[in-house]
Amino acid sequence: MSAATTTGPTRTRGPLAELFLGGGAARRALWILVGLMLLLSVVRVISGEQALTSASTFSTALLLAVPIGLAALGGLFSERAGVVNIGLEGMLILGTWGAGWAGYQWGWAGAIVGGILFGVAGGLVHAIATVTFGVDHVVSGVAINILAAGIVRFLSELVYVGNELGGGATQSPALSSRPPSFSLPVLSDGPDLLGDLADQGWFLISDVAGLLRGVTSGVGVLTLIAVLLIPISYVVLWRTAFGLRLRSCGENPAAADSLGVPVYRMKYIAVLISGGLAGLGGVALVFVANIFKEGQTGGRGFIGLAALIFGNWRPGGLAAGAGLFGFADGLQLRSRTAVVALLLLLALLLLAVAVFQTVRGRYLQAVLAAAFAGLSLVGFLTIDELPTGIVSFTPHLTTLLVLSLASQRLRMPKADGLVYRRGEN
Amino acid sequence: MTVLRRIGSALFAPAIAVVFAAVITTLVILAIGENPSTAVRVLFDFGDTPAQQTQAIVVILNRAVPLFLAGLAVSVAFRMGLFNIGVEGQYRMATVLAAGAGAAVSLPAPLHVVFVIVVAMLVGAFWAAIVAVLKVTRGVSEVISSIMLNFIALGTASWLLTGPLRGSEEGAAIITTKDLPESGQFPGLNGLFDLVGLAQPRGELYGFLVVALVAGIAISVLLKRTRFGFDLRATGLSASAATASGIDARGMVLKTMLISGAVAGLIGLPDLMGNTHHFGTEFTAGLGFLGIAVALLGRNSPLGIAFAALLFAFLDRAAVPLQFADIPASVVTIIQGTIVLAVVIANEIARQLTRRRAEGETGQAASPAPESPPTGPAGTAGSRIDEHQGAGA
Amino acid sequence: MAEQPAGAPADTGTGNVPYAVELRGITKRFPGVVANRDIELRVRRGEVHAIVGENGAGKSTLMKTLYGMHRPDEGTILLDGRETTLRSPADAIAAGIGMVHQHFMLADYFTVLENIVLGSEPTRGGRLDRATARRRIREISERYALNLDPDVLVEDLGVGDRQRVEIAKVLYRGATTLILDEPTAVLVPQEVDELFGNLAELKREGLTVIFISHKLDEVRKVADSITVIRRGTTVGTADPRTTTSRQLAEMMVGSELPSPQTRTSTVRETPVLQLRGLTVASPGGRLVVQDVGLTVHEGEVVGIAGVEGNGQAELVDAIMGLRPLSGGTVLLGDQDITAWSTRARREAGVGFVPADRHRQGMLLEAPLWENRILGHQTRPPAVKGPFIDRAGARADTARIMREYDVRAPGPDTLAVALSGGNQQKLIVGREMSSSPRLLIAAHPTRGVDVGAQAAIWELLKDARAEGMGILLISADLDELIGLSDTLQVMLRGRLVATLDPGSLTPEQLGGHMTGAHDAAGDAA
Amino acid sequence: ASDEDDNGSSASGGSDGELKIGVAYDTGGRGDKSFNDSAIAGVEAAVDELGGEIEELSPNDDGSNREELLTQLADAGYNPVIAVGFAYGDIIGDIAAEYPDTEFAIVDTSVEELGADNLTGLVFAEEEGSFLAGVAAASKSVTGHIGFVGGSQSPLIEKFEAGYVAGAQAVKPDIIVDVTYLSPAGDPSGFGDPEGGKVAAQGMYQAGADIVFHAAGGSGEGVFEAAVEAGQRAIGVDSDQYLTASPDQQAVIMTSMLKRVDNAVETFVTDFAEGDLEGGTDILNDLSTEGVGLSDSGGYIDDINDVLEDFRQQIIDGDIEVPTSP
Ligand SMILES: Nc1ncnc2c1ncn2[C@@H]1O[C@H](COP(=O)(O)OP(=O)(O)OP(=O)(O)O)[C@@H](O)[C@H]1O
Ligand SMILES: Nc1ncnc2c1ncn2[C@@H]1O[C@H](COP(=O)(O)OP(=O)(O)OP(=O)(O)O)[C@@H](O)[C@H]1O
Ligand SMILES: [Mg+2]
Ligand SMILES: [Mg+2]
Repeated sequence: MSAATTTGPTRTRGPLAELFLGGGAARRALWILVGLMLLLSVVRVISGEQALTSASTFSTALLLAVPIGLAALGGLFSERAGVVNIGLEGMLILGTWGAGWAGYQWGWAGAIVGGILFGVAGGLVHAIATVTFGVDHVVSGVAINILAAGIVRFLSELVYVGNELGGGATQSPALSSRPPSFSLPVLSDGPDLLGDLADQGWFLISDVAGLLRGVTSGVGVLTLIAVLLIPISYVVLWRTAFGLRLRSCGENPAAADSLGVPVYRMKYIAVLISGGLAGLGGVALVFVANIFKEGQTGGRGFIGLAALIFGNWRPGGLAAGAGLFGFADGLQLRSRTAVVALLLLLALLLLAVAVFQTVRGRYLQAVLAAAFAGLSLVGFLTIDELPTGIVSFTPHLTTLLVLSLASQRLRMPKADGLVYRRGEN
Repeated sequence: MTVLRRIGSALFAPAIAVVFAAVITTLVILAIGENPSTAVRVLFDFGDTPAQQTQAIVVILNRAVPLFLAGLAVSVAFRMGLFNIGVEGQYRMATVLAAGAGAAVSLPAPLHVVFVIVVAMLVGAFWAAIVAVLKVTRGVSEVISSIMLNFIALGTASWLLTGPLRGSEEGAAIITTKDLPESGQFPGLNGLFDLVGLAQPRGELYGFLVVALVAGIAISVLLKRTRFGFDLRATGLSASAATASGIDARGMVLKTMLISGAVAGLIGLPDLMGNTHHFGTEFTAGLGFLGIAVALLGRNSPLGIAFAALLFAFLDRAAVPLQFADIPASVVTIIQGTIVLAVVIANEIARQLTRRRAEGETGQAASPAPESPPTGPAGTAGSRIDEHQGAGA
Repeated sequence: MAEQPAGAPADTGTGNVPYAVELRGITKRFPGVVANRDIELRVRRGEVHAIVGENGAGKSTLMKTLYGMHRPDEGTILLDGRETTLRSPADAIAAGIGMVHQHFMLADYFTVLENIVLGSEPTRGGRLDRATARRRIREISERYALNLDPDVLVEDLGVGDRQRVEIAKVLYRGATTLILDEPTAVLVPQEVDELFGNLAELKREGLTVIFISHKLDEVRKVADSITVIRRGTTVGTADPRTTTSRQLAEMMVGSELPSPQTRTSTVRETPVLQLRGLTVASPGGRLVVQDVGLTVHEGEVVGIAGVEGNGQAELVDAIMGLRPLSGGTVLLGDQDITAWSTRARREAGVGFVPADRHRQGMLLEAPLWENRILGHQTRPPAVKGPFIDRAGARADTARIMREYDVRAPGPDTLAVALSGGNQQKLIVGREMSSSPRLLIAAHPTRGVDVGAQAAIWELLKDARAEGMGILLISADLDELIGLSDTLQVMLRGRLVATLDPGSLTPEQLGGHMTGAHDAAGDAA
Repeated sequence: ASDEDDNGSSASGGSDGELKIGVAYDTGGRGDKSFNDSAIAGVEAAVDELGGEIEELSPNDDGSNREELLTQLADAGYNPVIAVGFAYGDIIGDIAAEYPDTEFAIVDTSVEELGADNLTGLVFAEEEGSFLAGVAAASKSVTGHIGFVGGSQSPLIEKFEAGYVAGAQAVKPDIIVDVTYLSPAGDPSGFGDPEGGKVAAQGMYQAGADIVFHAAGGSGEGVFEAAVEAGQRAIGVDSDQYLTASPDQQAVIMTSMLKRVDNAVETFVTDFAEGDLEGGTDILNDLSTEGVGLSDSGGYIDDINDVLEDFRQQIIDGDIEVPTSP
């Protein structure tokens, strides 16, 4: 096999690397997924922790990933247009309130609209502050987070206290109708072929079946929307003229302005979309419990921001970030013993890193990785169950570990976070 | 003339902000059918008896001290373009370990106090250093790592509290560490009230106020007057120019985070050493996040942060009396959020007005000195949370 | 054309054809500065019209007015004789005006195609029609010999290519009037020739070109008419065929056209800088500097010629300690400084004038006196012990402003408010003030007007005479040939030729730089 | 305070004077649908009976001004002052000492050791009620597999768990009980995280559990949702959650473990008004006082009433010692 076909503008790879790394992002993502499933299967078989790859784990991962992913998508739009959005948490909070308020009156469809509108309102404040007044993006975002908490409590006191349908200062009445959910016929419903397969405990096959069943059965309408929004966002941002203009505002607004792109208007639109998506994330949270409950966002807006950066400001990447977080979070809530099995996974990963670094001649890194691999292995072998305090941060630690192990080639939009004032640059 | 004008334009922005926040708050209070003037009265009504009045001052100051420290910690990192959302976790880890360590040793009073402070600063610095090391060696964005480390700190502190550092007996509703012995407690400042002839308040004014002042002055001098501070600010203004000038950007990330974390380590100490004497499940949380708002409101300058912290504390104090007046306490949160927004918007408006006026003057005179707008580098330094992803690699 | 604008005098161009562009009495004020005062400009259709003037004269400001980027405070704009109000660049584009900015207006992470079509994208069914865009860009590229690949990232392009992308952007929008703000500042002669070829092509097609340059020879070569601006106002027009560069310069600044000729050799025996086998790899692993060996002696100027992107920037970074080496050693005097930090190198007497002053040379948001400290944080007069000496730094900034003719209100002015030339003078002044043994000067006069250029050249010569070793990287071949004692040519990361500047024309040098002379073997 | 030495304010708190009751809530304040609401319901019931006025105050989000709430209520002449929630436990001793003329009560915290005779602890035997919940769950479980979802892993919630597990095992010694806490001690987020509650309960149902008991405050909403989706049952906590639930949820809320904060508070206020208050002691609300118990709305547990009654009696009689920690 001759490596004559040059792939990247900068690097040439060997044939093996080409097989794994070539062919664009989609193929790479597929390989990573396959590798991960393989690893998970191995760990499951060794540790006997069926929860690691069960259908329910994956469906939980999806459920937990949705609000985070939506918040991150919201961040994507605004940051691609150059507006840093620390206010995602606040917009998420507004979204939950809007969903609860509209939902108890007009049902689930109303909740979706209400949540989006409230999120958009948050976005509007952010846009006015950052775009029109040129306020520092972080300041505005932080202020919105504070404001949102206050407004939501205030509104609840105003609307729900003494409401005969229920609700109170910290929660809304229940939604008046439940959102529908879907399953793939035959495969994950009725005969449930995938489910049967998943229960067999076969190496890899059952694990993959678990994954597939997990993400195809009992999927809520909002989960469906969220999953669809990932490719839609990609198409909108990268394949349309609108997206190109929007992104140009985040890369070089002066250039965009000089070509007649209405920079301020684009930024406004982007931040409003951002608020709407974050608000939708709030709706997802409300759908889970069927009511609005104060504090229900639990910092997921920040996690969404982290997922956005994790995903290198790209829809696929942020989905992966949200998914990873959701998976670890689900596992943590479901099975404390399965968390211990993650130590084995970590040991294997670190071992791979050690081998890789040895090959590359970086012995210090190799030794370090090997040492930590050993530690993880010892941990796996000796620990039965971790205390709640430690288990509780499994998803956060996992995210951090993945980030520190993966090589970072993050590239934020070049003018992200910079206040653009016409004629001043 | 120019001095007057400068003062005028310096006060202009806060004035707009106050008006703006007042308008919003008035609307909010009207919306619930209460009288806004009541709210104003309550805000400034410190009580009937002299003791109540001094107590209100104590409450404000005691609240302002940790807020100030939190703002200071955040601002140091901001000054070099690092967004340290991790102050929350840093102070939590610092406080639990300082409480544990402080209760475990016995030392003579001043040494014991110093010991607790040093432990807290070291732990805070260590927790922040994780962020810095990950950024410098692995290129992990400090925003993500500090968010994650906040949660990790929460879990770890909980584990420490329920496990190795548990001091309260089994079954007690609140789990705490052991109490700091007398020698490890920070004496209050109530003597001051006698000195200036004010009534003794009910509570105790945190002696830690002094430490906070010292920290504020130290940071201020460090940033404005020293080479190190110059390097730090230069890195914040332009990482590439700083590197070319010989500043070791990676080293600066580490050093700045160490300082930021060390200051963050102090946040929990006023409460720990002056009031509760132990860390527990009910220990005040969330100061790290408030610190971000305070730092931004104070425009990352120690003096500004002091004012911002006092403002926040002043509003917080009103939360109780407002409820007596049947105005919900959430109004306070709304005022705080609105003020942060209003102040920054007002700053921008003031900036633009100053500019326009300068332009007007240029019409007649050929080349007057262009008066730089009030947003100095201090104001904009915080805005740069970008561009540093690659700084390490 | 149809109607004469009200009050228009009868002197509208030759044969009553209205001017393509006419600016009347344009005044533009910025806070504290009147950038343009009562400017007049008349450009005929189908001509190449040059605008010259010293730094900060107001050229860019005037062109931005014409491109709708800001509104003039006074005055009118006439296009083809019709009074026009330009509210935004979009209006200007619609009126057939395109502008290539002094600083490239390109999004680095976008492809060439995306940069070009932005704002007037072809779409099909709501989606960006890349195929059509690609086809049209190829067409333009071929027609005007721009040689562009639509699908590469702009980030990966050299300056020459970027410039052509900018031109393609304008042409893609069907502009009939092109504004080029200092297009040649960053190009080598071959590229300049290509550009002028392109301009000739445009002219033949009936397009009007307005172009700004500080290189007066160039201006005379390519322009059909010239407008000279001084301190924000028009001082006159000139005919390039009958006006000499000297006369032009005198119109601009009232000084003589400087010459970069070095008079006598001052090269001494002792080497100040020796590079041995210097090799630098890019983060991607590609060798961008390969096995470079080089010596700079005291009192010697070693010039490095090369088309941009051939490793000069990396070489400079490596010498300054800003980039890790993958091989080789750097000696300063007889000390091995390979493992030293940038700061240690600066303290040991290395001065540095970076190529990109905005990125590496200044803190734009900081006052001038703080910029004086930058890079000299450990030395007086900026510091006392661990503390900053504000008074000392201010006083010394005032000195530099005086001695180097930095035009700014005072040491407390923010650096961003200075024009590029003045920023550059401040940087040079700062680096000189610590009397370094070795000065790394990358494009020290880029974008600097003739007066300031002369001043900087004089400074470099004086410093050289006093024994400073200078490593000069420049794209200005006259400057390289005139100042250098030895010339090295850099191509694809290697030093491929050592030339004697005494007997070299810019054309020959250009040949070496592009590799045309590689085989000839006239390397010493 | 019947035999209060000085008669200043206790007289005003006596039967003739106007009652001024101060309530300091736990974070969340009024309208939390949980024990803040329960407490105020008790106060209001007492006021309906006796007349008087109520002042309610909520702490700020981080709870840093709790001290202020109590002292300002006392300063403003409110008496008695009721602190809702154990979070006040750290400070209330000092404040009671500082205001000897004001009668204080604190919910969920024992005050025996504080030695302030103007302070009453309103404590509950949550483990006993939870024991019955465990009995009910084990008796009704078909799969022999049940679950418990706790909010934050505090000693208080662990009491629920301990009683529940003991009760279940008393019926079926080999029963499987899944236990999950949503957040560790010191992190109150587990009480306001319905998503977490749902995920945790879902996991239990999918693993074969058919009844899940929650002591997770607002997160319980998620537990009920999980039960609705799985078609299984759940047990509520604190109040009779059947009464406030939506119809779908009513179908799955088998019973609720009642913790009658309202009764305890009402009794306290009435005792105070009538001068029957002892002070300085805890008032234990357990099965015998009906301070804890099981609700029977919906009639789902009517069939096992005998079993429940049997265990209740054994506990009251002291035949069964219910553990308070797991
Ligand atoms: N946006 C602005 N705000 C304030 N001052 C400005 C602005 N733009 C230009 N100026 C000032 O106007 C004057 C003219 O600047 P301009 O850029 O037009 O000069 P120039 O002739 O293009 O100079 P150069 O040859 O250096 O490019 C300078 O003093 C500059 O500082
Ligand atoms: N906010 C501002 N305040 C004051 N002056 C400004 C401001 N923004 C830009 N300028 C000045 O406006 C002029 C226009 O910028 P331009 O793009 O022509 O850069 P330049 O600095 O002249 O170019 P070069 O660095 O290549 O010589 C510059 O002189 C710049 O210093
Ligand atoms: Mg210019
Ligand atoms: Mg210039």
